[in-house]
Amino acid sequence: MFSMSIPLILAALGGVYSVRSGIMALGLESMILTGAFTAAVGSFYSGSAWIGLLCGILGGMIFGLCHGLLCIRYKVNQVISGIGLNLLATAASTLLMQIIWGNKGNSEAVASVNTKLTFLKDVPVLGDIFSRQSVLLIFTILVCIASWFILFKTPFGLRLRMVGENPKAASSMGIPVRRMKYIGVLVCGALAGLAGAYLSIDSLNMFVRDMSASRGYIAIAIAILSRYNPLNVLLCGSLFALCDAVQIYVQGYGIPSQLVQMIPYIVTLLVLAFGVKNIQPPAGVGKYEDE
Amino acid sequence: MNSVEMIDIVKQYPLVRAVDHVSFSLGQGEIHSLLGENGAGKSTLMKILYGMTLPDEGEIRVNGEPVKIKSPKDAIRLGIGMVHQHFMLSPVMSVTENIIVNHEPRKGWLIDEKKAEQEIQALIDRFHFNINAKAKVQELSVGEQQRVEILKAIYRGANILILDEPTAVLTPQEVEELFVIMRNLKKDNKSIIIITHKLKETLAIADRISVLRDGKMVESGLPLDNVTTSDLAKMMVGRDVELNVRRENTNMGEEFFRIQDLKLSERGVQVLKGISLSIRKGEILGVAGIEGNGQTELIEVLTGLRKADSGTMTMGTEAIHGDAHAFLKHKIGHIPEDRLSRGLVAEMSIEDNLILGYHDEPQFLKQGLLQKKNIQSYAEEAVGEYMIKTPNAREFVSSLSGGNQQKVVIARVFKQNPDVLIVAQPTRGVDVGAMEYIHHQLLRLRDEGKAILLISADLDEVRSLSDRIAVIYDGRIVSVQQAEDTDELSLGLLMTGGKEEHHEQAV
Amino acid sequence: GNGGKQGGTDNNGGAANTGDKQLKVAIVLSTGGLGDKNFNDMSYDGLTQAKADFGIDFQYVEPESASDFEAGYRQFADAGVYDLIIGLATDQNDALTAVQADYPDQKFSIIDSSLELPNVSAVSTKWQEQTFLCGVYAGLGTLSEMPKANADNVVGVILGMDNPNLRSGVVGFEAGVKYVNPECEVLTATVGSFNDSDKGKNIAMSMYNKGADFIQHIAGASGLGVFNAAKEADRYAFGVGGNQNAIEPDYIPATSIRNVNEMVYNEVKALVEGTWTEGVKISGLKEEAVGYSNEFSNVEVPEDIAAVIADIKAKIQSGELVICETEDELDSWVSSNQYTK
Amino acid sequence: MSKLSNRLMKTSPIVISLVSFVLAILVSCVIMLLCGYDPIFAYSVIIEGSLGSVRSLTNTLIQATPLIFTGLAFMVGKKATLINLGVEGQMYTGAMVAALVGMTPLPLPGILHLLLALVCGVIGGGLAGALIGFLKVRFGSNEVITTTMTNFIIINFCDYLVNYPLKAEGAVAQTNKIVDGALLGKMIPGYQLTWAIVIAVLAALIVKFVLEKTRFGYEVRAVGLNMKAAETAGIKVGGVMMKAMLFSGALAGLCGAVHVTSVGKRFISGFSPGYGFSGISVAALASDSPLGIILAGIIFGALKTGAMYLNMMSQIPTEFVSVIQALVVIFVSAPLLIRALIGADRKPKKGGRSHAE
Ligand SMILES: Nc1ncnc2c1ncn2[C@@H]1O[C@H](COP(=O)(O)OP(=O)(O)OP(=O)(O)O)[C@@H](O)[C@H]1O
Ligand SMILES: Nc1ncnc2c1ncn2[C@@H]1O[C@H](COP(=O)(O)OP(=O)(O)OP(=O)(O)O)[C@@H](O)[C@H]1O
Ligand SMILES: [Mg+2]
Ligand SMILES: [Mg+2]
Repeated sequence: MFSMSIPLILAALGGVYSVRSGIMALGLESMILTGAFTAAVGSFYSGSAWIGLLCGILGGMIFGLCHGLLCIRYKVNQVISGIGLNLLATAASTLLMQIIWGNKGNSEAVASVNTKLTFLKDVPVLGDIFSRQSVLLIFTILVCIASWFILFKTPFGLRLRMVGENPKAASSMGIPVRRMKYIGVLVCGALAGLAGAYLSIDSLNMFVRDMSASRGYIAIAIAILSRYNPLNVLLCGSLFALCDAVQIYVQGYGIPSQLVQMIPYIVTLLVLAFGVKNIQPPAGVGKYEDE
Repeated sequence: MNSVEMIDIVKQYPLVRAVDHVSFSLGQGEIHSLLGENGAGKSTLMKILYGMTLPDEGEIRVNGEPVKIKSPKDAIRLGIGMVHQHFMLSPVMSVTENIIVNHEPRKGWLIDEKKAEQEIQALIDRFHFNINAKAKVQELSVGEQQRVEILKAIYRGANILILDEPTAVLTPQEVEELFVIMRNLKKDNKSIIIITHKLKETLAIADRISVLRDGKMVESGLPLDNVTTSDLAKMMVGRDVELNVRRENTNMGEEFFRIQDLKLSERGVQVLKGISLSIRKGEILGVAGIEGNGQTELIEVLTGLRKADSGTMTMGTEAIHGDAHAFLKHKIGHIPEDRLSRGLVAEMSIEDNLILGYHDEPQFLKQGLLQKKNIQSYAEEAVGEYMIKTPNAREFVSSLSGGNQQKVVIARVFKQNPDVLIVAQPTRGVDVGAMEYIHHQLLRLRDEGKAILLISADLDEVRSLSDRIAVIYDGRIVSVQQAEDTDELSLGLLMTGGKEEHHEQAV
Repeated sequence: GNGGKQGGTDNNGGAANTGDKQLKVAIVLSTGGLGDKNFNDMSYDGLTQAKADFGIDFQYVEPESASDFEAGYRQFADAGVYDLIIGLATDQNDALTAVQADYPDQKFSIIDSSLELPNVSAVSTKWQEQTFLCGVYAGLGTLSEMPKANADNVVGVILGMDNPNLRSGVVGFEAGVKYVNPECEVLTATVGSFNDSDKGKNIAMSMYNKGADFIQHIAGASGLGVFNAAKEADRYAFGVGGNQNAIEPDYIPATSIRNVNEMVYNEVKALVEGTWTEGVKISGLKEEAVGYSNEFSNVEVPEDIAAVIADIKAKIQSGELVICETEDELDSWVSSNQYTK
Repeated sequence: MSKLSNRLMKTSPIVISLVSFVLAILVSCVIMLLCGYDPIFAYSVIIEGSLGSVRSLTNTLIQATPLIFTGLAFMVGKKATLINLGVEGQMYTGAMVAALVGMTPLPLPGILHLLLALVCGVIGGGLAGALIGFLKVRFGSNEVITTTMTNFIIINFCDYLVNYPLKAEGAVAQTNKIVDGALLGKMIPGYQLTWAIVIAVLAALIVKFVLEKTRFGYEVRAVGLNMKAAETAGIKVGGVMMKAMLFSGALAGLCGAVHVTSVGKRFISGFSPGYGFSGISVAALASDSPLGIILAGIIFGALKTGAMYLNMMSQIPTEFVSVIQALVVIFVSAPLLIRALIGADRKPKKGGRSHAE
């Protein structure tokens, strides 16, 4: 369950940075997939999973940058840009996989990070659960907490939020709006790329076509559901993963799997309808400073 | 030495040359008033100085040095601060956050929140602004938001301050307070540019004036000796303007629009505490008051945008209820207080905006289909009739200047010949020429026997147009008097809750 | 394996060679396309082999979804140059039926279907026979002394998507398990995707945590996550389709093989030799078209288990044992069929 | 100078679309060359395969049909500020409902049976869309989440239906066949093309008419561009949004219904390769113009058909065509990028009014 939440939380957190800076994050899927792919490529050529991880982050950032360039510099509709990049990432990763590994389905096995929190083994109760988790779990939790401080307690965070809320106002206060937005999408790309890298070279040891499997869209939902608050992301991401775990658990009791698989989505929908209502994105999403 | 010199500035927008070879200079320690009709290019010129818009040609010097101002950041570094005509605030953030952003007091890596709040509160207290530094901006009235805007510039310690229509939403007392601040700043050798359409204010505060007309500078740096408001108006518009439109009312009819004991609560706080008013046919009832005393809510209730908790509204003998659409169908016209957020769809054409809300009138709509031809000719007519300055009626409203945008709203409502008019801030940010026009139109409608409720923060406007004046304070009507019986001072006092409520008289 | 696809259709060269009577074959692949290391890749390999052996020329199309099957068939049939058009799987039955009506003289072969049409050769396979022997292996292995087995009497099956075809694979596996070990608990779960390896891994991990020590995946690329989980949990997982044992030879004791490549190859061979006929042909364990393979695996099969597997295989091939096909029949089948030497 | 730039700004949408299309193709040529394939050969194959014969032309139109519908569906939602990512799910609903009605033997003449199936599909899709609108209006639920979630729910549920209660005999997860009379007729005997494409074109015309000429269209625009002003003008914002979602969902439902009564002949599990999402690209290429959507749908349909032919004729992976599609979408939506690339960007940019939509 914890491991299932890692990529979702990381990507959703990326989404938070992006949306807080005023850029919708529908391209998350592409950043995750590219991150997964470049991580596998990096790991394949270098033989080092850590370099792979770095490549994954960079890969995500490249797509983040593309999204940024399109939305910020060329004022592309953010939904379209995101969807276009998702298309591109799927096609390009498959294509490159064919070129590099001569196979469109999955890559060769590459070095995998696969380091667990084994040092927690001796902690009573929790140790049993956590020692089997990836180190990225700790990282994910820390990043969420740190992000909360960054967004709500530091000058940088205040500026980023102001850019997302009202780019004209931010610009009139001398904030370099575009630069802040680029930072927003780059951080988003980095986190989503890391989420992808987790999928390909931590959880697994290869890239599989389309291995992001719609996580980008679910991450967006989690980001929204969290009201773009990193601590809530931690909560909602875990909640979603928990539902998924329950879903897996409930399977095999005679209920058709298709019905059981609806559980996490129905829960999300119910939470949305009756739990957290009227979630407003930052007012400046999709707006520019110079209009 | 001049603190600012702008030389031969040109700014071309796709369809208009907003600034046409303009030169402008601002002296050290002076208050310089920039005048001009709506759309003359005042805001554009100032945005160029503040780096929000890049000029196509021209040179800027600050303190004698040629400078390139490519962004507000450059401007801020040069000590230039600007208070914008359209607010530049984030409603969901606190007053403090809005003010300190990009200038935050720090404690290590983090913002020193305590210090920030203290500093801002001190600033607020110093200028008697009476706002809570911790409040979210969306909880503030428009007037209060204006004050936040001013604080933003002052907090940054600007030496050169640009104020683009800062007084449009302030009460006379508040304006006076602002002027005190400005004079103090001037004493500190700061230089100030102020844009205002209120000529009296110009005379009261400015040392020199410059006048823009159609993007060209027609008067540059004229000292204000022996100049009257009519002179100023003439310079701006290029003809004589009748500034005091007050005309005697000869045609007052029976009581027509009546509201009784309206109450409304918002998040547990009562914002309307039993409001009763009545308006006769052919009467303008002015409602004076400082923003935030229930005007906005009163307007919303009177136009069907919101349901009152209790109370009744009647037109003649007929009770009115329902939503905004029902109210419009009852021929209750509405001129919203904020044209950009409530009045207009900026990204639609002037044509489309002119029928907004009336688009289901048989004239424009038959069997669910829009009658393009009728709409077009109707729009052409309105553009001509209301002198809306635009190349054609298919342009987006967003390309119009503030004043012309307001004219679109006015034209839309007035042309539909409503029986009752709820008019809020009809001339906010509108130049004297247009103001004269709008005032004439209001009086014309009154003389035609309409019942008009005029809600305005501009006391002069309220006093010159209204037959009777009600004062709203803290969700109550604290006084209703014949306009002739009022004077500015006592109204001002009533508006700030200063006087006992001995004038109260339910009508 | 595959990977040697570059030698496949050599378009530019191929055009030059068509002077003599080179046979031309076309194939409409299944959704998911090449790179699935399974159905599609194996068919491709079969054709590549046929090309090498008989000098035929072949072309393929990868439909994106079921909606594209018919267009694929028509494109080939319309060209009129193909001696045989091959299709894959029952979900192409509709499309083939529609197209066949318009091209009555065109020869078609469809693999893994029992479609009866004129001029159509259908090669039908039995899912339940494909996974049965791995089921037997798991049923015996879970209580055995094999190094990665545990004392719990639990095994599992993981599906990519829940559909009738794959379910009969589950039935085969479960029947195999219970045939030799009626008390054994068989966990089943569905990933919901053929590409979600992370979820596949998580599901497998949760099964291993519940005590399973052998898991059969029928989950496409999601199955790669299952292998990874086996390695991490130090348990076993069976491959499916093409021989997957080499992926994790220490953790994959065997694969539930289906020799799609041979079926395709045999159709072409029949065409070349002039023995191609219409009608339904059954391809099961008896024909060695599906079944069990531990080639390339490093896991040593305990001798007693190997013997039982061989014995059961013989029983099926002789027709003595007939495996049930659907979930509904499973319980009664198990109660009436128990393995005895 | 300024006049020139004005003209460029004004004439741009079509020119820009064309230029960006060409550019996307050029860029993918470069990529192909880098990967060692022959782009000229590839494009000639794609063109031949999509437009070169009656067969390929009809295939192109078949592929274009669902894209036109979903493009329209997405665009209608967008006009009312709603990002309807749920087109896919709404299409599934329409397809399932239509298949159910279509496969049930009814004492009706075929054409009426067909009509009934289509109408039920439209209603099904419309209701699925209206549900999103309802959640938005009633609970303020962000439609990006609700559509994403309902997609998963609907698709899973349909999958359940075809795997269990509605499963046809045999080993495939699909419903029974729609009765012959209730299938859309073929336009040309021997070809797969049915009257579906005509329905799609009609739908585009209707959408155009509704958006431009009717009260509903006007209100959608007002709500889409300034909700508060629309509210002030007495327009029932919630109602308009609901109606827009109903309309959008209905178009998606029609897409599904038309698909099962033409190409599909029944509801088959996984029949859609993501038509709903392709609609977003189609709407983008068409810059949200209904007639443009017809053209954009055909262009994407041609690319897809061409891709299949390319697949047949060569070693070049079909993913190239997906790359081209993605590049088209990106370039088309980035007129400023195109201007920068073709150097029409000398002067204006800052403050210039963004191109009319
Ligand atoms: N972003 C823009 N795009 C196109 N035209 C613009 C833009 N901003 C302003 N204009 C035009 O430039 C001219 C000058 O506008 P500006 O806002 O400077 O007028 P102003 O003098 O401030 O008027 P007001 O008193 O109404 O505020 C107007 O005709 C306006 O329509
Ligand atoms: N659409 C698909 N995409 C990817 N993998 C698939 C798909 N369908 C089946 N598989 C996988 O292919 C592997 C081999 O099964 P096979 O290809 O024989 O099943 P199938 O495609 O369902 O064929 P059939 O329907 O005729 O039984 C399995 O692991 C299965 O999970
Ligand atoms: Mg202005
Ligand atoms: Mg065991």
